[in-house]
Amino acid sequence: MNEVEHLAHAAHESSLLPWIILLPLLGAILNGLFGKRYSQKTVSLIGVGSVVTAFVLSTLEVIRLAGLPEGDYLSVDLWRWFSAGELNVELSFMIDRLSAIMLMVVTGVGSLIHVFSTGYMKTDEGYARYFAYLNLFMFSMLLLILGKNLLVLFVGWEGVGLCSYLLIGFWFSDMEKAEAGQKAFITNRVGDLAFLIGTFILLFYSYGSLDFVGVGGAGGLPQTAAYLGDKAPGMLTLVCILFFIGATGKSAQIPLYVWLPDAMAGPTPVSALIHAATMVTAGVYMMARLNFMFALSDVAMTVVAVVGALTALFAATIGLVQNDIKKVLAYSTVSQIGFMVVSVGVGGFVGAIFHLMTHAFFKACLFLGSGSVIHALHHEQDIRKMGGLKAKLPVTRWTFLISCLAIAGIPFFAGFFSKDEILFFAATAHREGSNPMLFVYIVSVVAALCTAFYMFRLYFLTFEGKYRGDKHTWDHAHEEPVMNWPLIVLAGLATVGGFVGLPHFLHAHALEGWLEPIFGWLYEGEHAIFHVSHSAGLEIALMLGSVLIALLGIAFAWRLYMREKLPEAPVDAWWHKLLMNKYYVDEFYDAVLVRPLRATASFCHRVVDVRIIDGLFVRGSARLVGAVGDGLRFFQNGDVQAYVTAIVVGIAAILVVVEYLL
Amino acid sequence: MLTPPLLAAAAAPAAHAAAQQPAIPLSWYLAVALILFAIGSIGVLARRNALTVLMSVEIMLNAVNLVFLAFARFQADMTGHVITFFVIAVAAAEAAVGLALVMGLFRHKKAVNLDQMSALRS
Amino acid sequence: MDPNYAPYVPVAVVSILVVGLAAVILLLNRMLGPRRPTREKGIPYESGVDPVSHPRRRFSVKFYMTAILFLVFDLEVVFIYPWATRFKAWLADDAFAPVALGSMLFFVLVLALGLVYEWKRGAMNWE
Amino acid sequence: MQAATTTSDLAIISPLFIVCAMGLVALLVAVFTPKDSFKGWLGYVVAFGFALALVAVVWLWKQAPLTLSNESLFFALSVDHFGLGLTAVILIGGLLAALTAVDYLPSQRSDHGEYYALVAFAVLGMMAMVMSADMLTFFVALELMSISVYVLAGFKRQSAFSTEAAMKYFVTGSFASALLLLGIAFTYGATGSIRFTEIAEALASPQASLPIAQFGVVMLLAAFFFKVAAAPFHMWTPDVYEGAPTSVTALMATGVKVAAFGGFARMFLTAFGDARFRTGDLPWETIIAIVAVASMFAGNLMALAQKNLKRMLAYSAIAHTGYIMLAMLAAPTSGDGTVWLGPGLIFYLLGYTLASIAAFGVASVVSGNDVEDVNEVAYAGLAKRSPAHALILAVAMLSLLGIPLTAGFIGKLTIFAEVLDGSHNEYLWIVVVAVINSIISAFYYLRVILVAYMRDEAAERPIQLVSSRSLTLAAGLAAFLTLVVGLVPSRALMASGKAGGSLADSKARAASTATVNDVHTEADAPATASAPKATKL
Repeated sequence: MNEVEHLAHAAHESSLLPWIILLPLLGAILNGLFGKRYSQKTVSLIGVGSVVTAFVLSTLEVIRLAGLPEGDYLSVDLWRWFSAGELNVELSFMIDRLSAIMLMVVTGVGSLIHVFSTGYMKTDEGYARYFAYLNLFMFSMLLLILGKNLLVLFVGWEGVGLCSYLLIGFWFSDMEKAEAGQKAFITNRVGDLAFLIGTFILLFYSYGSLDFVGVGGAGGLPQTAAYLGDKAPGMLTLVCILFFIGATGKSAQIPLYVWLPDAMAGPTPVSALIHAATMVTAGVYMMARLNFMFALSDVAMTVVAVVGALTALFAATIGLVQNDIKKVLAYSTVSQIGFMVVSVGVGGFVGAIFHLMTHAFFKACLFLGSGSVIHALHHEQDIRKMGGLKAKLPVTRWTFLISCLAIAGIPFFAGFFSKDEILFFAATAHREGSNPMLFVYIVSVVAALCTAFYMFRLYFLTFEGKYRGDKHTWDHAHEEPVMNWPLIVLAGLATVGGFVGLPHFLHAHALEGWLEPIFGWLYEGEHAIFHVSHSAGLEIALMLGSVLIALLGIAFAWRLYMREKLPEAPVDAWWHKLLMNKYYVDEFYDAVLVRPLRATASFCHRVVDVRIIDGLFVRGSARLVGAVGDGLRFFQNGDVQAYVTAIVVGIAAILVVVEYLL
Repeated sequence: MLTPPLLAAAAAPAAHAAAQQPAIPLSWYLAVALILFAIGSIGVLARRNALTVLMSVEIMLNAVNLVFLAFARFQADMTGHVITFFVIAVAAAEAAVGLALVMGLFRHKKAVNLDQMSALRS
Repeated sequence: MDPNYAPYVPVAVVSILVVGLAAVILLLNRMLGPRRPTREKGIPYESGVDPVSHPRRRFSVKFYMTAILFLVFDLEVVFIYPWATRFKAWLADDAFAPVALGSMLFFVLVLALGLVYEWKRGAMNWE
Repeated sequence: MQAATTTSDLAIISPLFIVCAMGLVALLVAVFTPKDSFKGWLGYVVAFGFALALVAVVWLWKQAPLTLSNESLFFALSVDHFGLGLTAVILIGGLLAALTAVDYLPSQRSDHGEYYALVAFAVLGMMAMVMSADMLTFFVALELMSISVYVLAGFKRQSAFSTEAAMKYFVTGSFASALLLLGIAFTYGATGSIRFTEIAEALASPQASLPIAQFGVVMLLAAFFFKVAAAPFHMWTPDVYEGAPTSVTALMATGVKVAAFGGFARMFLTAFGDARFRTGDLPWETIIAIVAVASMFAGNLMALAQKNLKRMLAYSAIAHTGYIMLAMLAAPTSGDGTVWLGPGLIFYLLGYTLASIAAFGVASVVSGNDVEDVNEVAYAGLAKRSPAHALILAVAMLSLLGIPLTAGFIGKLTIFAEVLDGSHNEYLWIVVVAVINSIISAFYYLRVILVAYMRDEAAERPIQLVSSRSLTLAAGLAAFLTLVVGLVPSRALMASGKAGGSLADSKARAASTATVNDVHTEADAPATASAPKATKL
């Protein structure tokens, strides 16, 4: 039964690994505690330097990893963190072929965004604090992706959440206005709750460790998952769903996506780093990490796929009508992560990671581009007041265009390959004895159409046509050289990044080969779970179809927005209202969740505590006792005596329980 | 060999104790003690004057002393008596601190009523 | 007579004697003594303090202080007295005698330190 | 067993002795130094005394369990790993709490030397509480602690709040003492003994009067629930924590709580630990389960609404009481009725002590000069004014919340795992409730961090910070240790496990020494503190 040898690989000690993680922490501590005393130059040197060094070290380690026998991984066990009974949890990290990709993306994109930030935040008084938070985020994110077991991953999971709140609220000087942070906070707590409960269940069934890889095929989570799949499939499904709920919180999926668009309140580089490239994809990474568990639960996978597809469509339709440049990108992010989740749900883990990577490139580029625009226009974010910016911001314009082409899925840009991989899996992947989820495929295709449309709507309205804002701003609009370089690098990656995953019929899918030791068993060999079509014709047909879809969307946007007079928004149409108001989800949550919660809290305080406990039980019973003791003096008890009365009532309750109820 | 000096004859056999049961049954002592304890509790719960509350606590402690003595007597065991001494001493210390606190309260409020202390609340 | 009550006969005799003697002395005083009553002589306690006044009248905090100190120090006798009754028996045990004496000395030492503290703090001064 | 070994007895009780002597010294020094001179150095002296006692505890730990040759002491004190371990936690808490007072008290215009004497006496009482082997020792120790803390709570005499807090604590506390005594009296009546081990034996015999014992146990429970601040016996907590001087609150949140839990666990597991009583005739385990849930909800829900940091921490303390009580549900029992504790309880108390000291330390720093109210304004934007203090506060909040890499996380995890394991899933629901509650608690803990890091104090009333090296040192050390214990918890966990496990030996020890002629060795009692085995389904 519990044979998981197909997931077992050898470990190699890595001495550089701890430094990759510690450097950003060091930077955060230095800038956080002493940043006020440093010059801006020193702060930048520490902040950027620590991350760039981590990137260089990561590159060295990944090169080393590539030289190892296929499937082996680098790891370091710092020390035994704690042990409870037979459960041993080590403070340990690993770079395997999956985390290597994340590591390169996070440190690489992270470095670029740090560089970009030195320009973007130049005039901000909280410069050192900003870099301290950003470095702390990098540290947490590295914990998350390099953690060798679920608990270390959870440390990072909580850490990135905390940094995210700190950075969302970076510019808010008082809590009342920082509602965005609060919202992110509350929705993420829901996700974390599910994550924690899932962890506890796994803890309970664990074979002495919560490692993602077992030693010699035994122990670790793979064996737990195998055991659960064998003996308690219901429990396995429950655990998967709980972890998926955790992922919906962090990765902004239905129903917990509402925080992400509001999180755009933070500085734009933060949006690029945290809310586009890295943190929000943590949920997808976590599910890929736990592929050996998710793959075993048919029900959970179906839920994942359907939720992902619905999110992709839902967010894309909202993106159609948004007028805030960052809001459009935010909904686009939600939608794109929906694609990745679809991919996980249909068994295309490689596709999910592939899209995660390409998305990190082009979406970071888009966000940084929007940051460049916002910076140039003195914090104007309404695309109705932009236009014609290609004249003022040439670098931004070209990089933005490239990224738009990539996200829309125009051939040979990065997004084309990764999105097609996902759609191909959605259309053909299936388990033994069941059919591909065509519903998911169709919904995804519609979402892709919307994506192409709204991205080019955004591009046309921002960079083409005539400028529609005030003259003064236009005259001062310019690009910061230091901010251009990251854009160019990211745009380059968005252009060529897709070639690591050429279509299957070419048999040159480098990424799939790279990840073969981790995901390969799902498709081939005796443990195989998913079956994918190998028909080259079908693949080409699907590909042509999605290119057509993308072109259709772009053409539609061209028709509507590439002209002198912009179309009047059909503000009275019911669908427009619905979309403008984001399907009234916020209002729905407000009515169904937030207000009742708040009401319950205040009810507890005012009614339950003050009236019922204090008034009825405490005072009331005090009066009763008082009436017995001294019939005349009903109304004489102060607060202390109410407390004592509570004690007496408590004893009475215990006696009743002991005597009559047990 | 290991008989503690103060707590000598601690574990007397129950049968031995039963032979010399006094005329008044144990339950009567306990009833009186519990009534006293209840009177004390009601005093703490219902009386407004801090000094009265203090006295009520003393009544409660003495009620417990009665319980100890009753049990000690009926089990022919010294432990209960010894405890009573300790309780008396502790009660004195408590009363001393209590009186000092009442004086402190009086300094601030010019009164010694408990219902005047409600500045601290949620 | 119930033999159970035999031991209490001397107690009864003493009680009767005490009450009787007190009554006789009072009676003699009443009959023999000269009587020239004044107001001052009529009050129960003659040391210049008016015993009858408003019950809510404040009196000095010093009274509390003295009462508290008396209470605390007076009560220590509940530990010293039982110890004293047993001490002679313990003296016989060579090994235990130092412990018995030592613990009581420590107890008294702590009390004495308390007294020093109290004295130095001025709790003994009436003014 | 000869009295000739008196010296070694003195060595065994040396931690108690050192602390007592330190208290007396502080008392005398206080009265012989000029009235208006700085008394803070006494804080260092007392802290040094605590450190010395800590050294003695560590020294004794290696030889434990120790047997006192003097019979009175033998029956009164158990100097085993449990007692020594908790004593160490108490001493750490007391040491750091004493350091927080050094500069805080002058800032509150309450710099009197007696403070440190009272702290020493309170700590002495706490230490005796966790080592006590019979009800009488326990009662006297508890009163020594309580009476000292009543006075400490009202130490800021010119403050109406402080006096009110002391008075409230006194009234409720003395009521609870009376309940405790009543409980002791009835237990004594039912069993004819006040020694924990003998009570257990007597209860097992058929002559025991269970209804009387039951009444006694309920009263004891009520008294302990009061001392550990469990709902609905908790209502004094917020008022007293808020009104008392912050350095005293720090002591109350740490030492008092540790001592109360230590005494609670030892008394109930040793005297009433038999499985027959825990869920059967004296169903204290079930009561604890209910009260734990009530405490978690009462504490966490009320904490949400608090603006005052001290008051919020008071409610959070109530919630933590709920978590800690779970550890007692999980006490493993072997076949012959021997009961012991896993590492959860003691480890959690250690983590909680450290985090509380850090939190209250920062609360002292921001409570300015003679300011009563530690509301949000006081620590808003602390990260800009004093990054070190903000960091300490953040670490404390994260640990209280139970974020990984802090001691609080390991503590929660250990307790939850123990409960699942010890109850064979029967209490799964309670763990779910506890996890939900710790999620609720995130709202108010992280809010503190957000306020300290995100709010701009420029527009607010700037509050002068108490500049104090000792205060920062104590809070910083506590925060640092929180992280250390969170990162490298294995030694502390092992020691906690050893301490909890030593409860199992008390029965064997009593049986082998009390009746010399009738030595029956308890071979099957778990001699070492083996942690519970992970359940495999």
